[in-house]
Amino acid sequence: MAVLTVGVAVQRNLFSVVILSGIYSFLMATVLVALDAVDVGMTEASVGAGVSSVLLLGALTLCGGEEAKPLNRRWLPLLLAAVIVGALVYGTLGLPGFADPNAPIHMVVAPRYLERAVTETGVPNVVTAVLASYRGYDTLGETTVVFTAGAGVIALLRRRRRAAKGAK
Amino acid sequence: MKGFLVLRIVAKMLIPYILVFALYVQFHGDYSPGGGFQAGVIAAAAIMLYGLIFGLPSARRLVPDAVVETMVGLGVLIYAGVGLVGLALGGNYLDYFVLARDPVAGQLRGIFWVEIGVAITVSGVMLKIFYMFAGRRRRDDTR
Amino acid sequence: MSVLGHYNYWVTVFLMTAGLYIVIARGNLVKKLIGLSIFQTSVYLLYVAPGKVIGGTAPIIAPGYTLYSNPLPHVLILTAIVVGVATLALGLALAVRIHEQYGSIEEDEILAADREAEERA
Amino acid sequence: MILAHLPALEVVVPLIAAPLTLVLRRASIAWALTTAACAISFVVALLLAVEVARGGPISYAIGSWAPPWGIEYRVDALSSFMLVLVSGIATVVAPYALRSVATELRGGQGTLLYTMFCLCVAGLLGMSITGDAFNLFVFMEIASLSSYVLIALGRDRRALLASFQYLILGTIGATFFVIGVGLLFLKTGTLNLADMADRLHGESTDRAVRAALAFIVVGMSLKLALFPLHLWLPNAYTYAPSTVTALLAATATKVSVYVLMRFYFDVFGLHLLTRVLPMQDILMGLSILAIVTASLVAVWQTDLKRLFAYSSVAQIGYITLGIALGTREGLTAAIVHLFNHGITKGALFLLLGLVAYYTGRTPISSVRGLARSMPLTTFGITLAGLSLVGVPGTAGFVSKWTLVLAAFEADQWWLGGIVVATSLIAVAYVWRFVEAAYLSAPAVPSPVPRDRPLSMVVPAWILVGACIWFGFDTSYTVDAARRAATLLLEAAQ
Repeated sequence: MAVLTVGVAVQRNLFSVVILSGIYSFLMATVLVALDAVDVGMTEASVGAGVSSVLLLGALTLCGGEEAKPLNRRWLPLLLAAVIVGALVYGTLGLPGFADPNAPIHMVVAPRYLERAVTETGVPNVVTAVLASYRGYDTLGETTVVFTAGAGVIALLRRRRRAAKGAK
Repeated sequence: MKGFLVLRIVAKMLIPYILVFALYVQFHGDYSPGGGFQAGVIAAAAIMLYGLIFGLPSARRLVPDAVVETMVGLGVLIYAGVGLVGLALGGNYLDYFVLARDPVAGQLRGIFWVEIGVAITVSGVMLKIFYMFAGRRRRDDTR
Repeated sequence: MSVLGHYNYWVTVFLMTAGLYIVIARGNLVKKLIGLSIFQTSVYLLYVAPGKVIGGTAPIIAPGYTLYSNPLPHVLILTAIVVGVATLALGLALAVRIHEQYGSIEEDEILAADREAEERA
Repeated sequence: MILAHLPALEVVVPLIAAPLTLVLRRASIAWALTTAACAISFVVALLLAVEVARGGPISYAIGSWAPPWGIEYRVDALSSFMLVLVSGIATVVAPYALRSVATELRGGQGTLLYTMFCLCVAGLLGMSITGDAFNLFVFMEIASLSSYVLIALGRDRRALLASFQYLILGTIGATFFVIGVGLLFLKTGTLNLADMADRLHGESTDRAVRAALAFIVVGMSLKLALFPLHLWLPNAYTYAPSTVTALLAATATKVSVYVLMRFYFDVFGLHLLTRVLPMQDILMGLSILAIVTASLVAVWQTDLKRLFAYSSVAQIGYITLGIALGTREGLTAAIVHLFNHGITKGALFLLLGLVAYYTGRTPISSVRGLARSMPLTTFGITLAGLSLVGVPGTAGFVSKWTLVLAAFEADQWWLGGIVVATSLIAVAYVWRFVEAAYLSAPAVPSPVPRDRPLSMVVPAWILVGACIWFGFDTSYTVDAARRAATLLLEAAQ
């Protein structure tokens, strides 16, 4: 995945960049499934590798696919990136290690979901139960985000001819 | 791409299955991975495939713009509406317990409708965005 | 608290940094958006990886399994993915409009065009 | 029965109005719906404020799942204050949109502007009311995505680029926020803010918590345009449609400030902020830089909207300065200024929109001799400008006075000096408008404007009136702010 990311950074032909990022998404999906996040993996595969790639390709056919030479001010971004690495490494060292079953995230809220979701909601897929019921309001928000994007794209790309008709 | 007979036949055979798969993902989401969002994406993908192979105008005939735009709004309305029904029946907002006499059945009913709302909005938005992007290119070509 | 035990975080950190670097360093608008989505993707790992329990299985309750991975991060990340793609769609729509208006999606070319227009005005 | 559900209705009403506007299609219906939804929200917000003042914080469990398992809506003194500000401004701005949008936008986009308007208001209200860290993020995205679109709808093509830049920076900010929340989540295992605060209590040496603080502060600073992360703001405010500028300038950055305060004091606590990390000192330094630099930059601007956009960056500096003091008076000043600056900027941009309605654009040269053709509007802008400077008798004076008092009380008398000195710079940039409008002869004798749409004039003057009203009557603003500040500090101990 790291290799792909570097590829994305270096490659200047945008079509190959899109393909690379599609592969990247697939890898990410695989990793997610390996981490037991099947729902997330499935979504990432369909959204990251599918929808995003289609969108990007669609946009590229409208905008042209070659990237111009980058500017010569690479040090500032690198510096910024380094600062963030520092902060994150610093921060994550304070976190529980990988797959530690006693980590706080397994102790506080999650057990109730796992133990009682079936009896409380009747849905064995706990992800669905949490998504649609316990944190259903987040999902309403999420749907609204999708709606916002859809309406936003309509607002931005609606053709002038139709716009003129709407004014009458 | 309209000339490729094989493509057209394969697509015709494939699209119904994709749609059925979308329905499976939608309604089997309680037991296996998946749910409204994924189902919406898959269903939209089926129509997009149709549009890619048979041309945008025929996809637009199949699922007209007006329908798509209504879908975009309708899904959110269904979702938010479920919440309001919960309110009307004496619960808190988005309370599914009150939707049926048995609380668990109420939960199931609530989740069912909510997921349908998600699926409708998601597939509507995806399709709409596809139409928008694809429609733009068409206009540029004719210039 | 071994360094190896934090392997998952290192991956996250690398992806995050690379994504952010692309966003800031590149002038092409579409490339910026791709970088942005990589940057967002890295967050998925930050959330999901710690939710894994060794020997656990996907959080779908079924007879025969007792140990499940944590479902909550999954739910959050599903939402995050959706937010990510929504942002991407909007960003691309903007890029398309910018391309129509300026004939370019390179940031410096666009800025140059603006300066020119201002000088003429 | 309905009274118990006010917290949910507050956000859900504009949220439902948004898809309705899209489905119903007609711009006039959309406008009516938007205005009605905002008005209902405003009434609900007022009722909530009364309720909170009487009975203390309200907690509302969405879906009847008790927090921390479900999502909690939590209304306390501070959040109800924000709700009143956001929904109030929205209610005033929405009627204004009718004529302004009709002239500034192409027909078909008008409806969608209202859709986005509703979404933006719903998002901002959701951010203010929620008690759940991740839910906050979701609503932040609703608010930001819709504001990107709103800005991009501006007439000038530069609006597109401004919106794109905002999209990039805004998304980086939001992602930083999510990283911070993620770190806290991994540390505490909960997403409920109150629960999180309990579990973190006394935890100030932990690395993850410190990193989370850094990420959340940087992320929110991007959103609230704290100097030097303000780069997206001037362009965005300049090229957005007038209505949008007024709405965003008066509310969006303010809600981000609110979120910052919420995390700062409720979740992290003062101990971490002052003794372990020098956060307060950094914030103070940046605030002073913001005030001085942005005010100076504002003086040299040639476009009025951009001038006042830079002044916004400076004014945000005053707010964060109050936060950086970390005392009860300092916080009170910050919250009061949040409110007062919101109404002042709202009034200014609405009036500028009125100018743009007649002249088309807003470079300073276009308002030369404006006092003759539009005496009332000019007078209004001048009044709002005075409030920006902080002249006694205006809302701006109240907040600056509180801030200076807070500085003295904290034995930082030099800060008071800075506040007074920088107000003089504000005089300079407001003077540029006054000079052009009153003292210059119009370049071309401008015709007397055709009509004066009441739907635009009245909202603008309501806000100008509010600037004056809250300059004299401080019982609502200062008292409510002091209550909120006290609560925050209690939580932070």
